[in-house]
Amino acid sequence: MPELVIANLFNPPVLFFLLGALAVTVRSDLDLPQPIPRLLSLYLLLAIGFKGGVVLRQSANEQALWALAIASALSAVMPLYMFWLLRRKLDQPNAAALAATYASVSAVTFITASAFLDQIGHGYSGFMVAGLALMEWPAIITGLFLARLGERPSQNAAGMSIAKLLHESLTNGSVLLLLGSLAIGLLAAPRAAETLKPFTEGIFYGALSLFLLDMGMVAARRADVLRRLGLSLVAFAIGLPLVNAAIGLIVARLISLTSGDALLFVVLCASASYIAAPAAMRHAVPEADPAIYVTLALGVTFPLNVTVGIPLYMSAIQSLW
Amino acid sequence: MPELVIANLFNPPVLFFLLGALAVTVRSDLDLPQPIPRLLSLYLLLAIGFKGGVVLRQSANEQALWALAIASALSAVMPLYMFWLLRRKLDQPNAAALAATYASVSAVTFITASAFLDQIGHGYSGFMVAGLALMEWPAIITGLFLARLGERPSQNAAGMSIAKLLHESLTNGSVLLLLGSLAIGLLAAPRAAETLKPFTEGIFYGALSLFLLDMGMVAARRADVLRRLGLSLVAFAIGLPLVNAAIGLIVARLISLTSGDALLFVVLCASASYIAAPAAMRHAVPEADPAIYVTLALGVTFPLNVTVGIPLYMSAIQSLW
Amino acid sequence: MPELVIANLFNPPVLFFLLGALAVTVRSDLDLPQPIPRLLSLYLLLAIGFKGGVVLRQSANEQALWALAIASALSAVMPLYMFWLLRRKLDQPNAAALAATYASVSAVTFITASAFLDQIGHGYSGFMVAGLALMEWPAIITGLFLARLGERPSQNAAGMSIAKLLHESLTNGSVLLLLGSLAIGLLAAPRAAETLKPFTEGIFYGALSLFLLDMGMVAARRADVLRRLGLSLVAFAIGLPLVNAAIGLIVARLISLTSGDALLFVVLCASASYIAAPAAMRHAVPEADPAIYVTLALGVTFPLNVTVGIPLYMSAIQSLW
Amino acid sequence: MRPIKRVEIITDSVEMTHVIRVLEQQGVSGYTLIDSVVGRGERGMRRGDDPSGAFQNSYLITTCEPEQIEALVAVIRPILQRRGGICLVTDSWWLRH
Amino acid sequence: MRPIKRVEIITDSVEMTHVIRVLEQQGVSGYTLIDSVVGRGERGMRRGDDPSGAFQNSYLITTCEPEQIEALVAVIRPILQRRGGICLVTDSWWLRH
Amino acid sequence: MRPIKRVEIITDSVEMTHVIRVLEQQGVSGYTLIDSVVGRGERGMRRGDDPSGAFQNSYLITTCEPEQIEALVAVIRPILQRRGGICLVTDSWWLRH
Ligand SMILES: Nc1ncnc2c1ncn2[C@@H]1O[C@H](COP(=O)(O)O)[C@@H](O)[C@H]1O
Ligand SMILES: Nc1ncnc2c1ncn2[C@@H]1O[C@H](COP(=O)(O)O)[C@@H](O)[C@H]1O
Ligand SMILES: Nc1ncnc2c1ncn2[C@@H]1O[C@H](COP(=O)(O)O)[C@@H](O)[C@H]1O
Ligand code: NA
Ligand code: NA
Ligand code: NA
Repeated sequence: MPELVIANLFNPPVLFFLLGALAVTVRSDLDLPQPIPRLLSLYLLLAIGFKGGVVLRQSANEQALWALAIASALSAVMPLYMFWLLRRKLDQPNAAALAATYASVSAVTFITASAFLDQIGHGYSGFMVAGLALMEWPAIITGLFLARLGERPSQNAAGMSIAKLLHESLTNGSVLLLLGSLAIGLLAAPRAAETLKPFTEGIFYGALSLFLLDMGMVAARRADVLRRLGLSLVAFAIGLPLVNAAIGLIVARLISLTSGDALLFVVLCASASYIAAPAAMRHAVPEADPAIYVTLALGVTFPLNVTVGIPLYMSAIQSLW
Repeated sequence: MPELVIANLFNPPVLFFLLGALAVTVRSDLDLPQPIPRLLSLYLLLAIGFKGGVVLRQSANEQALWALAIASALSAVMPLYMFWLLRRKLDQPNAAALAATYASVSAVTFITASAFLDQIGHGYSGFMVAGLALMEWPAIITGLFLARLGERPSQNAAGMSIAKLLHESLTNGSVLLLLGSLAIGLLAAPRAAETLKPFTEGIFYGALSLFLLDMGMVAARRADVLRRLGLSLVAFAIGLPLVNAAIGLIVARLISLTSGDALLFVVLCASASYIAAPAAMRHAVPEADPAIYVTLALGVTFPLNVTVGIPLYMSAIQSLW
Repeated sequence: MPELVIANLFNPPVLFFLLGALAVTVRSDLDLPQPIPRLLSLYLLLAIGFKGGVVLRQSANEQALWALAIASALSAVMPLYMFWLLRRKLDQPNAAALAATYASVSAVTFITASAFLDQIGHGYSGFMVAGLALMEWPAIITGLFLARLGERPSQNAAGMSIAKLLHESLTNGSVLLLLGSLAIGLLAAPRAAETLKPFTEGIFYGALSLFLLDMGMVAARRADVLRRLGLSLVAFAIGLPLVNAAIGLIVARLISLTSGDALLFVVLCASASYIAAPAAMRHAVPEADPAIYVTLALGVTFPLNVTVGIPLYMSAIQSLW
Repeated sequence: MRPIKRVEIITDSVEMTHVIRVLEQQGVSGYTLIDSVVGRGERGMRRGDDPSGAFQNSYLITTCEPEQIEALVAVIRPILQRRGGICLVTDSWWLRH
Repeated sequence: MRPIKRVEIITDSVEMTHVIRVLEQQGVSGYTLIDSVVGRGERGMRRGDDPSGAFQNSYLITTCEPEQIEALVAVIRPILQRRGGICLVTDSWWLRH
Repeated sequence: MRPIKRVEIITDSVEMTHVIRVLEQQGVSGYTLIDSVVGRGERGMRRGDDPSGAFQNSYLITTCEPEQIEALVAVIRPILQRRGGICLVTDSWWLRH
């Protein structure tokens, strides 16, 4: 485990994340103004989707489809237990939004985990990218049901119908780009896939490093909001990913994923969405406060996962597989 | 022909174009805010110009110079027949601006065609990039003459002198960057050209894919303006490129271009400018409405060419050469 | 010497610099809107820092540490003689700010010089990147002392304490990113360094070319301010780099740098800062006019160094080493 | 030139699409939008730096006839109440072209 | 503080260089420009998303002395007539420094 | 709606952090910032194109109570005197939510 933590921490993308956090801490004027971060995140989604599609074409099999179906179902039920827990501290809309956020997934955490596997020379298959896409929205739908639980239909004037929400979450820019790139990777001729490699793979780690530099700054800037939110919510933001990772670990073992795929799956379970789910929640559950669900996902859970979470989950897998 | 269409459609850049159009159609919030598209288009012009210059240095010959002179002349006379046709539907300034737009050329269509040739493993020479630069402005000059035809000199207070227009179209950012990069590619030492390759060639298809993703969105967003313009103008925007492609085909055969160069030349004839010519027309013919000439070029002709035009022209060439 | 000038001028990044200057001169509308230049400059700092760190890890030795200490000291004392000279023409704050600017260093000039060495196939070691970071701020501190010389403490209400200034210059975005990337390069596992190569080295010359295209435009746009500043200041902006280069040459010889490292060191001495030093001076010496110190550094000294300075210094080194 | 009410609204980017829909229903003749501005208000600093856009503001300028303003204000107020942001109304003159 | 006319103009980016030339001829003391804003008006949606910049607006703020405003309006009007866009004039106070 | 002073300040980006600090000390309820605008004034053209940001302007909008304005102006004036830029104050109405 310690050597995995070190291997991860000496991974340049993670170091750049820490550099970004440092920059904010020492009040540097370092800044990546918009739309640079947007460009990098679109690039990362395109690249990971395309790569996943290319690999999926070669390696799709029945077991993978089963795994994806189970991942999807897991994302749909996970909000339930978290909602029940969170209701002790939060009102209904906020508990529902937070549960949805944590049951949904973070693409960049996934990408960092696959970079980690690359660094330690550990294989994994492409189909988990599809999992990334498929675990995004069931949690969102469940979250919306929870937010409306017990509500009279007439009240939700500000809210949205399920059909609208499904549309919203499937047409969310990141989801669409990821799914679209996956499909394009699946369809592309091998020769074409080869010519895209310098773009989708060559500069990938560099772009990830630059993006994580920015994410380090963004996460660190949320620190003062964190103080306002209080310790018990921060404890949730540390505890929930660990519990979710444990759930993911058990499921991965039951469906006999390889250890590389298991890590990616566990990371999906442990990660919290800070793009698609918050975007959907803001539309669909306007009563919930993004200062809570975005700040915890971005300011606590994301840093936790990319720095110590990934190697922790990997060492758990190594001792169980 | 069908297999060429499929080869082109399964070309990732074209698929990303369709993905962009899909994103607008399903009302996704996917967006590449400025200046990301600007960065990509500057990059593409720099890369195609530089590559063209490097190849030109190795392969310039008399036949190529002749071909370029003829291409240039063709661009100067093509507006005439289109103006005559378009006057049936449009007033003088709009007919002139549209004729100039369609006789001028689209760099990105050209780039997509060269990517298509790369994909099907078909060779072509570098000098057609010079054609891209040389076919841009003669059409613009002719267009201006047509716009002023029969006008008393005193009227054109709002207009521009030919010298000013020539200056305008040669110093247009895209034209200057393309010509400048071509010159730099010509001058650069072979060793230097080699060190630029990962930039100008390695990531080229990826950047093209990302740019076409945006172009797909831009083109699809013009759909409602298209409806307003009416069917006969849309018919023009479909018919003119086909006629121009046929003209290009005949000329290419007469001057015995190789089949790869012939495709690029035909694509130049068939494509409509949506950067340099519109920019010049807006300054020089302010009475013409960009909602007409930009929308038809961008919303109809460009999608037509990149999806079915390129393989169609190629199959025609394959059956004639 | 002439063949070195030509080798440098036919170096694509330098040609793109000239193309940018040309674009402004012919009043082209070519433009790289923000934050494109910002993205490129952040990228260049990250890449040069990381590469330097990786090389430093392999090649750090005692002599290098000595050289860095001397470089740092030199940057601290150089403002003194320049201040004494500049006081003949300028008031105290402006003379101090200008002296600090010219004793500090320009990262992009350094990068262009290392690209030049790559082009002519001349080796150099990584530790000079550390010099780039270490020569940045001593000059700034000295400059501030000079600006305050003879001032009663009560007057500097608008100014800053030394501690604040040191903080300011070490947390300047560019300095932090450069130092941080250097540290990450030092720490990164060799395997990780390898996976970043296509990003930090592959596309490096291309990104430098695009950035210098913009810098050419920025420098040329300052031409009208230059006219206002008058000839004697322009003479300073030409003369000081040459004197500083000569000083650097002597020092480099005394401490027996290799010829490649000597060029980089001389270029650091000859170059004037147009990012970190101006940024610090604006905060710390608000009475000084950035139209003077930025314009001379950016509009005269930078173009001079990248076009003829680098090959000039190299030929001097070749005849002395 | 004729008198007109200049209305400017700064609020959540996500809410702005809603604002625009409401303005169009009220029949405003046009509007201008700056997509992303930084701001501070009751909800603290909003930089637009997070990837979901949850902390991004947009800035909108529109105009309306003096007699229209009451109706406009009535539909804008509930949106700002729910989501925060500000709306300023200023007397101006419009250069009719 | 002294009274001043605050003038804001939103029109085609391509036309803005023309507007600025005309303002400088009128001797305005300065101006501020936002290069690219999104807008909707008589000519429909203008997002600035097309590569030629044909559908891009710019937003300019300037000031002029109250007695200057008539002359300014007279030169701005024909430009807006030809190309569209709006011009608003507001009474303000200028903090003289 | 209640009357309010709309204050807009355009000055050096580097000075803007100073301006904001001063505004917060005066207790303004909020502000909105556009980070980078192009401008021309006494110090010539400022495009924000140089890498140090020395020629970059920012544009800030804030509001204050009518009775607060004198105090605000008193603290803003010395900053603009030192560094240039403009400050306009306009009478507006605030849609209280
Ligand atoms: N007094 C004010 N002046 C200018 N902008 C304001 C003011 N108050 C709020 N804003 C803007 O409105 C946004 C949302 O405000 P709030 O909901 O109060 O946090 C802020 O981020 C600012 O951009
Ligand atoms: N009433 C309005 N309020 C604010 N901006 C407007 C208004 N009308 C037009 N505009 C702006 O002016 C641009 C050009 O207007 P038009 O020529 O009417 O299409 C639009 O795209 C908007 O940005
Ligand atoms: N009359 C004006 N109207 C609008 N903006 C102005 C005006 N004067 C100055 N500015 C802005 O303030 C900045 C600094 O002004 P100055 O210090 O006079 O150069 C300029 O670059 C403009 O952006
Ligand atoms: Na999760
Ligand atoms: Na054509
Ligand atoms: Na120096």
